[in-house]
Amino acid sequence: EGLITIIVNDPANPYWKTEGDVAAATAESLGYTAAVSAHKGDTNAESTMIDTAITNKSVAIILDPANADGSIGAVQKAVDAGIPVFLVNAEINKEGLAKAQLVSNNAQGAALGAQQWVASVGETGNYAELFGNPADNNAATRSNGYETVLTQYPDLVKAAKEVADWDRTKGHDKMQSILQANPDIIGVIAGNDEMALGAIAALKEAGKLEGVKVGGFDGSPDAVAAITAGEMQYTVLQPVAVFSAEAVKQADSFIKTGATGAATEKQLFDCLLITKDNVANYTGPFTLSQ
Amino acid sequence: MTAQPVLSARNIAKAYGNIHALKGVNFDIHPGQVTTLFGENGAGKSTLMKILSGVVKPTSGEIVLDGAAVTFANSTDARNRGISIIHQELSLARNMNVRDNIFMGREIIGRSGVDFAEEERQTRLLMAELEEDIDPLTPVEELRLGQQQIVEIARALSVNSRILIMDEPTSALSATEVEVLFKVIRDLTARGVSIVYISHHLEEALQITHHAVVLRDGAMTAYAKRSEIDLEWIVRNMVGENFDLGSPPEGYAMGETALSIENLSVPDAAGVGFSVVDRLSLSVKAGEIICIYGLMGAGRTELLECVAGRLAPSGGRVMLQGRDVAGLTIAQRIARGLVLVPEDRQRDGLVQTMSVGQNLSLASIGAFTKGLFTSRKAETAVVAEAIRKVTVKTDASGAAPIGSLSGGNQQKVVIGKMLATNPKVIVLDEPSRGIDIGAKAEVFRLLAEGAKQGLAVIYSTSEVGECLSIAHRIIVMHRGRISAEFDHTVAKEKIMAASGEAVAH
Amino acid sequence: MSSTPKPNTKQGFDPIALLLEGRAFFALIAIIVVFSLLSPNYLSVANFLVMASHVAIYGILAIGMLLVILNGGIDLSVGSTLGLSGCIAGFLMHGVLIESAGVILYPPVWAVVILTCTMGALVGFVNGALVALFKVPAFVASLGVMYVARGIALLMTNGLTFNNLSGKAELGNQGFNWLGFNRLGGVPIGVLVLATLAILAGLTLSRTAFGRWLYASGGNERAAELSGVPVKRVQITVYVLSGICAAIAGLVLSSQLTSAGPTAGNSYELTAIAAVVIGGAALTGGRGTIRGTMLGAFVIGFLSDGLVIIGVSSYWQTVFTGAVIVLAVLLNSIQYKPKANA
Amino acid sequence: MSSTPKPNTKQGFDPIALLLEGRAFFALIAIIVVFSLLSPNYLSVANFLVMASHVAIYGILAIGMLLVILNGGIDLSVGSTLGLSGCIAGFLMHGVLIESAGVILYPPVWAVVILTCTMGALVGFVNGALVALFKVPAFVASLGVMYVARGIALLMTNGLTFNNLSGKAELGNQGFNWLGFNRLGGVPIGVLVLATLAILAGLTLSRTAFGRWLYASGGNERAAELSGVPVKRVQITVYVLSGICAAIAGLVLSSQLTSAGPTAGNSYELTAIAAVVIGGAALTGGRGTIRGTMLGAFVIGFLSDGLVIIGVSSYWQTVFTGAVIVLAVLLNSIQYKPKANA
Ligand SMILES: Nc1ncnc2c1ncn2[C@@H]1O[C@H](COP(=O)(O)OP(=O)(O)OP(=O)(O)O)[C@@H](O)[C@H]1O
Ligand SMILES: Nc1ncnc2c1ncn2[C@@H]1O[C@H](COP(=O)(O)OP(=O)(O)OP(=O)(O)O)[C@@H](O)[C@H]1O
Ligand SMILES: O[C@@H]1[C@H](O)[C@H](O)CO[C@H]1O
Ligand SMILES: [Mg+2]
Ligand SMILES: [Mg+2]
Repeated sequence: EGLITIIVNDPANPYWKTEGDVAAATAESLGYTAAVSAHKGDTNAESTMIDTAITNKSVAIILDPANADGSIGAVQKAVDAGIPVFLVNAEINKEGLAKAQLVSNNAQGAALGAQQWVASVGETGNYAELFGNPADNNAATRSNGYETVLTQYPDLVKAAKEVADWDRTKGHDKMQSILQANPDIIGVIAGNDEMALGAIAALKEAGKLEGVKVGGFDGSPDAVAAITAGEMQYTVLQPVAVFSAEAVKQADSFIKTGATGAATEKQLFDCLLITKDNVANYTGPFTLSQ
Repeated sequence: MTAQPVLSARNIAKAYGNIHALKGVNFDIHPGQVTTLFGENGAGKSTLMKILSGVVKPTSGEIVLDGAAVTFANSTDARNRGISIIHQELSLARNMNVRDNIFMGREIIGRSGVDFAEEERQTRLLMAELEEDIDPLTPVEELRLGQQQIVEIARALSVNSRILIMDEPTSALSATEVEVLFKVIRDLTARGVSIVYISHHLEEALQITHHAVVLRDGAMTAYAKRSEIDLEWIVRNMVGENFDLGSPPEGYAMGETALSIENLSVPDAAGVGFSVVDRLSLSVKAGEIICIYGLMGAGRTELLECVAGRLAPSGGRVMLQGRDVAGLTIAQRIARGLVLVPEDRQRDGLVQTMSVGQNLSLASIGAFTKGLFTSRKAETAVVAEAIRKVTVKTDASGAAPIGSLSGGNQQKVVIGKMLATNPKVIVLDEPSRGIDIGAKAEVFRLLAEGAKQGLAVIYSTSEVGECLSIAHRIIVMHRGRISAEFDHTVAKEKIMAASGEAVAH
Repeated sequence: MSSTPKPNTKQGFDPIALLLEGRAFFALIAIIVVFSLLSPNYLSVANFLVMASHVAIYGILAIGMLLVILNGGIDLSVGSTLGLSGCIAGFLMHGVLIESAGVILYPPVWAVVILTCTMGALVGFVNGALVALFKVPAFVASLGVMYVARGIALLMTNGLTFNNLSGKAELGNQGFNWLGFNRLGGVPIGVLVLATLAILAGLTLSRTAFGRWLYASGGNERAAELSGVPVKRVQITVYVLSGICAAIAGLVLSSQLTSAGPTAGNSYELTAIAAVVIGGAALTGGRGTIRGTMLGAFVIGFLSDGLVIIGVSSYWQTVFTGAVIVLAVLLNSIQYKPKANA
Repeated sequence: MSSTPKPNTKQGFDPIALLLEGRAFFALIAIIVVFSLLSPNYLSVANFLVMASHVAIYGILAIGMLLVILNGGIDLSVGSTLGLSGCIAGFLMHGVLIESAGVILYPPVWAVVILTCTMGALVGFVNGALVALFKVPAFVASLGVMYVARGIALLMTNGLTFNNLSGKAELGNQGFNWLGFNRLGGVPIGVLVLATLAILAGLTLSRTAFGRWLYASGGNERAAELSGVPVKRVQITVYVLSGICAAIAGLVLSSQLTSAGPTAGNSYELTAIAAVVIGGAALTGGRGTIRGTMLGAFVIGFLSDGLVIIGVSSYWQTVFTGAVIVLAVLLNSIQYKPKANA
């Protein structure tokens, strides 16, 4: 049927790893061959991989863009070469280029998470936020979502906000410094699970995990394990397995019919909350059966 | 006297590629006595000593220790059998202190690691023996050259060997330091230690030695007991009786003063406080050849490097054709016709990564640059001309790597490079260093020819024989000053006397 | 006697030497053959041009790096300078607010290019001054500058990416994308820029006094100085040129991507150094050619693109890159051994 | 006459020399004072311990790096080796399947530590052999090894992170987290490991023959060789030690995080080099101390944590790091200038 090129960010994060795996599996089940590559956030590497996809005469490209602004050129190039591009997970700041942009409903997910966070942590006290990579729109969207909910509680004070680039080691180190500056915090709200897990390691080490509640975002297997262990309060599951598969299906539909079958380019997939109560329903990476 | 030699070389030969440094030498070290090895630069003295001390392996031949043939795996092996050596080139780690250098590679290990206290104690004893006031904890880089040489000597003494080889141990020592060393040597021989001594200070060496051996061009040319010989015998055997290094060119009129050095002083690089060149004045006319003779440490290198613009003077001035060159860069001095052929051709003369031709043309790129680009044709012409002029033994294109040439030919390349700039004054620091006698003669012929064309020439040398060749005038330098001036008819002995510590004040 | 002419066979052509000289070339041929067999899409003019346009970025950096390495130095700051210059260009394309006049100035593209290159030259000058005048080891000087330049890029963009570098006709600053997007006679502009720079640098090295000075002072600084070579000036100049090359690479990259981010070029200095080394240059200075460096850059680029095309995981790419570097220098050390002893 | 004792004041205490010697120390004091004024939370034992546990990672790498740099080399592979050793440890903790026997073997923690360090030593040995035996320049050898080690880590984990390194009582492999998590007398184990290694390395450098040999061969390799120092063996050993230090850092880091990812330690080699250089070591070899290196590591760590605590953006951290490196070596070059001319 042809080659579908799948370009993800960095498979060193299980989230992106699942994204690539699911997309590849779906493509293969639909009769395509699939090639997965990773740009690791470097827009130049991403552009190189788009060129390679063109060289390889791909019939479609599934791309997790490296940079909301910086990836526009790469997408444009593929479009100019006549290859339909389907964006997953992150957006670019331009519409009309990609055939579809399938992302989690980050605003909804953030609101969901923040509400659960207040339920776990309480309505009074200082807290800290770990912010993702600023080049990824999701970081700001989630942060704004948290803000909208948490500012409704005037006694919750955001004592610190640190950029930790979606990264566990950075989450750990930043958390340790935050704890020094703000020994009195009662909760941490993180933009993704990796940063949350880093923060948990730091809190454990400081012997403060009892008093400081942590919430994450993604629904990664590690986070689910932490919830089971009682170390993390909740995580917001991004339906990455769902929209990665959906992106490939829309690509297939577009190749065969000329239409994705979806009403709009931007498609938001609602997130689900995972807490201690429903953790048993977590049946596979980023999959919650209901 | 007839006792069996403790260590002998039997038919030792050593070749470095095409260079035959030693050509089947037999050499005996006599027990409890001093054997001195005489020979010109490049005669093979150091090579022979490196072989006897396990640093270098001979190409062929045999080493006999106490009557039995031996091979040394390395210098440590030789040291363990009682042979140690003071190397000609300082081999100290400048980043470490005196104590650590003395015990380098054979640290004294105590209960909690290196026993520094014991090492320090022994170092103090050694320094006391050598009557040198050096603290064992002083970093070597803070010592002046002579003191560094003392450290080398102390290191060799500390081994308590039966055989001690000293390759030019006094080259940077003062007269008093030499006296002390000689006293130590006498003590050692009294205790039965056998010594091999190498020095270019012939008279000095005659004071201490029991046996004299002369090496020339990698072969032993003479042997005698001290009682049977004198200075003249050594010089004759070293230089060869009838080898002619040329005579001062004549039959033309000398021109105006080309270079005049007026009251020039150069500070000591280490900042120890004295002037290495001390208010020295000298001038040379177009067509004139001047030789500067002196022992190591006399300050010749500093004088010449200061003239060329590498070192800054602390006083006085240098006038080139009546114009002060102060503030001019090396490049500007070259452009005005003042060039230097440095002492150490490997370190300062050649670019080892470039071909013969590129080395020859390096200082005169302007001559074959047309507009923005160099002209291949013009460069080839410049290179071919230079190769012809200084008779470098290589193909005319100059494409061969510089490393493929013999030492003498490399030296001719360095000289040819500077001559290619059409200089008015050429200053050469020991141009004959490390080149064989044939090449020496060619170098001097070249300089004499240049002088006939109006070139002013100043060269320095450490070998008396070379003073009495093409130079019109001979200047003897001692401690940064001119201690004597002669014309070319002077006797070798007088030159040597003027350079020696004995007459200095 | 020792002046007897020696049988010097070193002049003759030694097949092994030739093989070693050309090892980057053979590596490139091998890469092309292997990948052409493995993928039907590899061996085509179109793909070669695309791959060449990827090589352009590393290749331009490698040209500057070669100059520095020939001089016996190293420039770790080129990746950061690339990122910074992209940001400067982006900043200028988006208009400069002149507070006092209350107007926004949109410099035309040629001015943006010149200003960006000037900035690159400035960064290079800082490196050069630290190395030549203050005697800071090149590794450390350029390491420090690497951090500072990256930090400045992040600060000036606040971590964000400049988008829409295409300019507007009404502002008179169009044409930026031309560098990265257009083609002349079918060849991407980036490749043409690389070719032009390579030819210029090649001519400079082989045909100008400056080139000769560079080789000389890299081979033996003291000897060069005594031969009248202005060694300090040469040293500063190579770093300035390296900075300019990095700025040009930044311009090409950001116009290829039509955006400029502050983290662009992260760790590209290592790729550039690898290209130079694979191309046969010695890190001790004095040895190396533009031809070799270009081959080195193409070896790296064609290898990594090939691996992507045949669908090998990016992990293997990392392993291969390292193995190629080690292998190349191993051959290198075999090659130079006899000369070093001579 | 020339043996007249010269007015040698260098033995006496020169305040400027002292100032320069201690510049890393003064920088550290300045950093502590400034941040203590800016934030009430900086100056506390608890914070110092936390910062020290961050420093531990870089500091352990820097100890190995110092040994290599003292020897006149450089080791760019330590960051990758750190990442690889974390993965090896993670792999071992998760049990090794013995195909033939059909059992999964869970090595106890001490075995994991030893095996991981052995692997680090092996990587170091490859570096050392390339440098000492094959005469590959250290920069290139360790650059190649850096890529290969990173690639292997990615391949063996398939890019994923090993979690749950705590082991299980029933498997007899508990205790891994102890390294990173526990405290002895209130001090994090990582800091104690750092202190132990620093003391060991300091004693080795100052009290053992090996230490003397290292300084000697870094200062003048030829002289050391002539004096019977086994220079090649020393050279290989320093790279092996550097590899072991990287492995230990990898163990500490992964037990701090209770997870091990293949990309851990990316570019940490630069931080380690920076620490060594700020601590006053010369990249040319032969000069440098453990004390200085530790100060350098603390300067970097306390600075960057301080910036986080007072809430300065991470971008400024990048700028500051670069500026501190350049400043430190500038002072360095002032310090060594008179000696270099001597
Ligand atoms: N490592 C080497 N490689 C090549 N040639 C060498 C090497 N060492 C010495 N030679 C050559 O061997 C010859 C003898 O050198 P050697 O150092 O033994 O002379 P020497 O008598 O000690 O001279 P000097 O009085 O200048 O110290 C010289 O031609 C020299 O250039
Ligand atoms: N008056 C002095 N007192 C003490 N040391 C001196 C004195 N003069 C010179 N020296 C030492 O000798 C060194 C100068 O040696 P230099 O190499 O310049 O002399 P040279 O005449 O060129 O000898 P050569 O070229 O044969 O080595 C100085 O660095 C210093 O250590
Ligand atoms: O949305 C994704 C996930 O949160 C991931 O953890 C990091 O990158 C973001 O783009
Ligand atoms: Mg000698
Ligand atoms: Mg001299």
